Amino acid sequence: MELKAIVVTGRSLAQGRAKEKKFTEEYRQAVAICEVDPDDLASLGIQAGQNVRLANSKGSIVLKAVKSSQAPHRGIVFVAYGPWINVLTDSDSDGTGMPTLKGIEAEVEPAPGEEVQDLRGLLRKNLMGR
Amino acid sequence: MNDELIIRNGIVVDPANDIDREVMDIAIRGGKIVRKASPSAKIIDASGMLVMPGGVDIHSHIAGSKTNAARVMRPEDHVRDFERKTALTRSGVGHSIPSTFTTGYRYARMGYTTVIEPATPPMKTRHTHEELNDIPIIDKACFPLFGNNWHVMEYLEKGDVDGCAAYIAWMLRSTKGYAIKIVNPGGVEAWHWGGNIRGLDWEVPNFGITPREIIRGLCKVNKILKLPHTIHVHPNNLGKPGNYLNTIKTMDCVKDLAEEGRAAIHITHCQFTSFKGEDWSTLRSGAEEIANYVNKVKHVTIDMGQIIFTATTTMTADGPFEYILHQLQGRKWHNTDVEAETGAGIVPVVYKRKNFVNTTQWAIGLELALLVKDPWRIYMTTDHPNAGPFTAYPRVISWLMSKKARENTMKRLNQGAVKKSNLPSLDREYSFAEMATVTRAATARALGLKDKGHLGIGADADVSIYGVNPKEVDPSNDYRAVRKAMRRAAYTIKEGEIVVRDGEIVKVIEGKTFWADARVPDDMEMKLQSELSEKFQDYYTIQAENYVIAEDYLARSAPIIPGGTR
Amino acid sequence: MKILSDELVIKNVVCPFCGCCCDDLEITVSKNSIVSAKNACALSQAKFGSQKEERISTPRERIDGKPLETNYEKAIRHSARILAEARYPLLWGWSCTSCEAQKIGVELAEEVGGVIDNTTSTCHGPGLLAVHDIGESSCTLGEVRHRADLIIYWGCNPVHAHPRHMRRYSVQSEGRFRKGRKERKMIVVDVRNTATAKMADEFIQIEPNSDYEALTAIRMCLKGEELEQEKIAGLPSTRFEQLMDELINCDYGVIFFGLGLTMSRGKSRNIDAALSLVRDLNSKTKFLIMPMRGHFNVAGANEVFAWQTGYPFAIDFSQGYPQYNPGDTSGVDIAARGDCDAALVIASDPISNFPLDAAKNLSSIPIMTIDPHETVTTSVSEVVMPSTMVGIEDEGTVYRMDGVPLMLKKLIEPPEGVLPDTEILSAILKEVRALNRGR
Amino acid sequence: MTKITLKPKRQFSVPIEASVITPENFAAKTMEQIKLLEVWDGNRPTTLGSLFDVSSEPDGGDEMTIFIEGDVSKLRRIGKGMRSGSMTINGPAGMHLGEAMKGGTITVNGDAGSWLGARMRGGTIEVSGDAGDYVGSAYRGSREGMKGGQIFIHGNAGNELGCWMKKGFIRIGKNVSQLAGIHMTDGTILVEGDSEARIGAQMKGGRIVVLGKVANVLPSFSIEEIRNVVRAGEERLPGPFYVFAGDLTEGGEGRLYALKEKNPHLQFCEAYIE
Repeated sequence: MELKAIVVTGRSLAQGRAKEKKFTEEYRQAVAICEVDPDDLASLGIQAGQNVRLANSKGSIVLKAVKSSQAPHRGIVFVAYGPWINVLTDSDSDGTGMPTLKGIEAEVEPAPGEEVQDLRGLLRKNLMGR
Repeated sequence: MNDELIIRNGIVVDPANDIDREVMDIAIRGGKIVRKASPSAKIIDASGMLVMPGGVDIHSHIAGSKTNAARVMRPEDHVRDFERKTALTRSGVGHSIPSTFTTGYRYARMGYTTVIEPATPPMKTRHTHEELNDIPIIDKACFPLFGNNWHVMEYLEKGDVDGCAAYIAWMLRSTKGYAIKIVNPGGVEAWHWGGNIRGLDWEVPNFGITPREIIRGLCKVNKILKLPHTIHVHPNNLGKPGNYLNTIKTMDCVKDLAEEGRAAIHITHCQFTSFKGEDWSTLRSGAEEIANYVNKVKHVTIDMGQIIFTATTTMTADGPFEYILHQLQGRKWHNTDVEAETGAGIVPVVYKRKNFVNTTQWAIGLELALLVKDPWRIYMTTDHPNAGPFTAYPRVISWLMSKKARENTMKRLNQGAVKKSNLPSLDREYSFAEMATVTRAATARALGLKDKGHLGIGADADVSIYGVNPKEVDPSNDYRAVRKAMRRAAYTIKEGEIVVRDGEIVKVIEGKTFWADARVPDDMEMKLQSELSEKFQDYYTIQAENYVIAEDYLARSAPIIPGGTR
Repeated sequence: MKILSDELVIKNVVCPFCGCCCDDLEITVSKNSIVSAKNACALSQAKFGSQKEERISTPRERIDGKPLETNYEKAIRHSARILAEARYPLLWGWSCTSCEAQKIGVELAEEVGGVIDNTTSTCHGPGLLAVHDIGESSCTLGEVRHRADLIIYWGCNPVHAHPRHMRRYSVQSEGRFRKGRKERKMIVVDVRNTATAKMADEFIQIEPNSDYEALTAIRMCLKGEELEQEKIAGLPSTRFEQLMDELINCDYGVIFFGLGLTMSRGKSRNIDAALSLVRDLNSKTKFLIMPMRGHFNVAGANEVFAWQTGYPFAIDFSQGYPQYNPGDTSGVDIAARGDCDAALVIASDPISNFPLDAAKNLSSIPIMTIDPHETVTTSVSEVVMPSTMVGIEDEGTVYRMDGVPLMLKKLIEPPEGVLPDTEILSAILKEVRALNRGR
Repeated sequence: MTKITLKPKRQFSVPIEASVITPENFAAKTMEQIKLLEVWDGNRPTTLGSLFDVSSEPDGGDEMTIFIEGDVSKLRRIGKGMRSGSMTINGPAGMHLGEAMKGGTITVNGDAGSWLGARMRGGTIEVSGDAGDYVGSAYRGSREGMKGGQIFIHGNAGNELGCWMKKGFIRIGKNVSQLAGIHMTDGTILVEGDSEARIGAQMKGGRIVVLGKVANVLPSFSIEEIRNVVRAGEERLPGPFYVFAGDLTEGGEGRLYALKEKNPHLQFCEAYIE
């Protein structure tokens, strides 16, 4: 199953609390997750806590799917600001200085057996290409 | 090092000391004017040049939250007028809302050495001081706004003038403010609900007090605290046709409070409150009526608020006025209401020569300056940037000193308005002494700055020297020569340091910030503190401790002790 | 201030986390560490807690590509050399430090002929672009507390991002003319049913990227025009007629807006529509609008930049005077185009916060980073200089989201030998000056 | 007159301020003087000659002509305020090309950056490829957008094309991104391809013609009529077109023309035609 979704990024309490300690597991748990509408979880055929892959023309990234507490918002997945979701965001600012960080189109699919990368792994892969 | 300086053979105009175009030497030591300097003193040859005290601007919006909000709202104002970094000076932008460094440089280049920011929201005055700290060379001070302050209105409504005095003293100390500013008394509080106050005896919503009572009360407070300046008033109805009557009532309402021969109230940018007529189409000048009143009494001083024909920015604590201006002109509009205290509005304007209203306004400012007989009670301002940028002062001076200059300008204005104005019939032309009075001597005296605005022994060595010979030049005909000289001082000397030479900055020093260290007897102070501890948190979203600005926050603090030494 | 070893309670402390700058915190300090923070929200608690976590202990500089421990003197000289040689350096961050540091930053940017930009360009910058066109009807937060009977949160989630905003300044606060929650109506407009939306009297859920249409629909109703489209922003057009009635029938309304407007499709024009709506509403009733500024001193960065240069962010000094054009002179665009050849980063983590392509370009040029904590950016920096945490280990001026200036306090001593941003920046400036004179 | 040719000596890395490159600045100058004209390589003032091989040859025309051969995508403000003559850029051109241009012609064989023809007053700009955002726009905070002249873009154009446009003609061969014609007060925009959302947003006046699909029409536009022929610049374009009045939140003096056959999703509007 696959879901055409709109990704909304933003501040979450957990992300805000952990943003001064980026290399901790606490930060990864706060930022490397995506909040999915329960019905969308069902249609993807996965349980909360399982991993999903988000992909668009910019790139692709594995995150842990959790049940959204802010539902209903079918077709919208929420991911806290951070280096994981920025693999998918677009630096084109439309001439305003502001990249497009909300309302990003992406495809979501179950990623059984795929790992959520830790931050150092993510950097190695995306910045150093290793 | 030798800090001595002799300005030799200058032609000195120093009205405060009755010196009118006398060739003499001025000696300077330790930043002060002294009787004599040693032979080793540095010499400035000022032969054939005009020597005056440094300029003192009594009303110019150069710093603080609303000035900065205007900068943010108007990139298009700055983009064509910028200054590059040099080895000595910082870069910046102009035109009507210059950045802080540029503000200091441009005043100094014109020979100005003291400038007053006339409206600071007390709660945001830490911001005002941050900007004043960043304005180089010139000395500064700021006037906190009190005309719509909740504590003030409540004390005065109860008739507790002493309580109000204790509060104002605490506020001046806490914000490092210099004088009591009143803007549209009660009207700004009404505006916080979308309303306004249109008369001296209207009641302020929810406060059971009138503008008259606010102005009288603060005038009494000013006396109790012996503050160096009078109350500084922007009346109700500013910018409204017919408002001149309210302006006269406002001046008259404190007549009985005046001490013999001393001013009790200053009406600022009087041009904007000297309108006759029922509406914009029937607008006439009320300058004659205003001037007749001022000439008749002793307790009033005013400044011009002279219109300049250019694109500029209006900014005032008079929120309702700016909203009306926005509706009239459809230009962009900024508004900020400040809790329990005041507000601010900002609208860009263009004063157009061919515009009936603008031409009438231009005439009113000059009529006031020419019809008020005593130059010690009328001061030159453009209410920068409301009526025009301060950089236009040399042009205003040429209009004051030359009928020909006025006529040449009038040719290009709205003739309908010119015909209805009596400016063409006014022949008065300011002498150099009068010009020096309205730009320096009188403003310093009105502000109670004893060491400013004159060149007597012991005065601050703030001196401006211009490349024009006041004995030879005839300003009436050759006003262009005077204007040119005034734009770029040959020398500006600040506290004995040469900061400008040939119109260019040659040294950057830090100016002082004056504030009134006002105090009341201990019992009054204790009563105030208990009242504040009750009310402050109910009124404000910040703590009293965080409201107070420490003296070391000012780059160069210069407290003035009201009524002299304590 | 000398910190005693026994317990000490410091009152009226200003919080160095979000734009609320709550100034009523009571911090208890013992043996030079913070043991409790009374009145602090969850975010604030975490910030004070982070004082001991993932701190950078000593400066680092890369020698032959390897990050090695060094001292400040070497790190500062290394940074100054790169900045002085750079032809288009970017000086990025500034929103989580004091105005005192920001001032030195502007002077440094001028001296090196670089571009200085603060994180405004990636938070409420689009709002400022709209202010350039429309202006803004706003107020200090106490005005809302005293007077507002209608409060709208649009595209923001204060429960998560500004936890004490509602209690101190808006719906739940007690003011002179409004006695708390029951005397106010709260409306939330968002694409999700957020924790904030759940507290509202009315929640208006719109489709993503349709804020501009929603605001335009309300403006249409205000003008008395008929809405021809049946559905707008995913809602029946009649909903906007109702909403307009609620707006004009309040005595004192305010809109607080967040990044839901600035970051989604339309960006600055979403704010343009919101500012225009509020402006027009003032012909019917009193109405104001305020951005929910995020970092505790991003508003201060705008103020300092504006009074020193005329412009609030994205300032290009490359030709010796301030030039301003976000989209051209703004951080993300410069990084994405690969225009800059060196970067100074302070109190920010662009490698983490920028879209990947921009982050990649940045990480390919020498970055000098000043920060108290290890960040993604420090891990790829040429030079890393640890700094004190302003508001905890150092004092300084900040501006609340409504432009009210406040003083951060020094509560405890910084880690041994760690310098404040102001000293590090001054030292770099001094070094760059010397190099430029030598040139 | 003469034909001057500029060839970049190297691949440029940082932005280059090149507003001196106009026919006026080159006219009546020797090659040596032209080579000494000041440009900024990032924050370093340098000379045109240090960045470009400059050559000249006489040509028959009576106007000064400039040819730029190569990638000048890092150059800012080429042709700023130019009044006459012609300039041809064979390669990608940078931002602010033809800013405040008053006359003459600029031809780009390649793409052009953002702010193309911003504050333009007269003359002609033609771009064979795509253009960026804010084509023909005003400076931040100003209401003075493009006031005259014409811009032809054969490819696509970005956001906020014609922002605060006051007069003149912009023609887009392919598609425009969102918010084309934002705040425009007069002048004409012709889009031969499709338009993204929010076209004509807050327009007070002027005309926008779209020959392709209009992603959506704002709620602040109202259908007026269906017209068979629409004039744009010199051309008479065959319809039928839906004609919308807008932006009604700003007075609604502007007109948006959308080709009927390409916009079936707008059919619902026909119900509102009196």
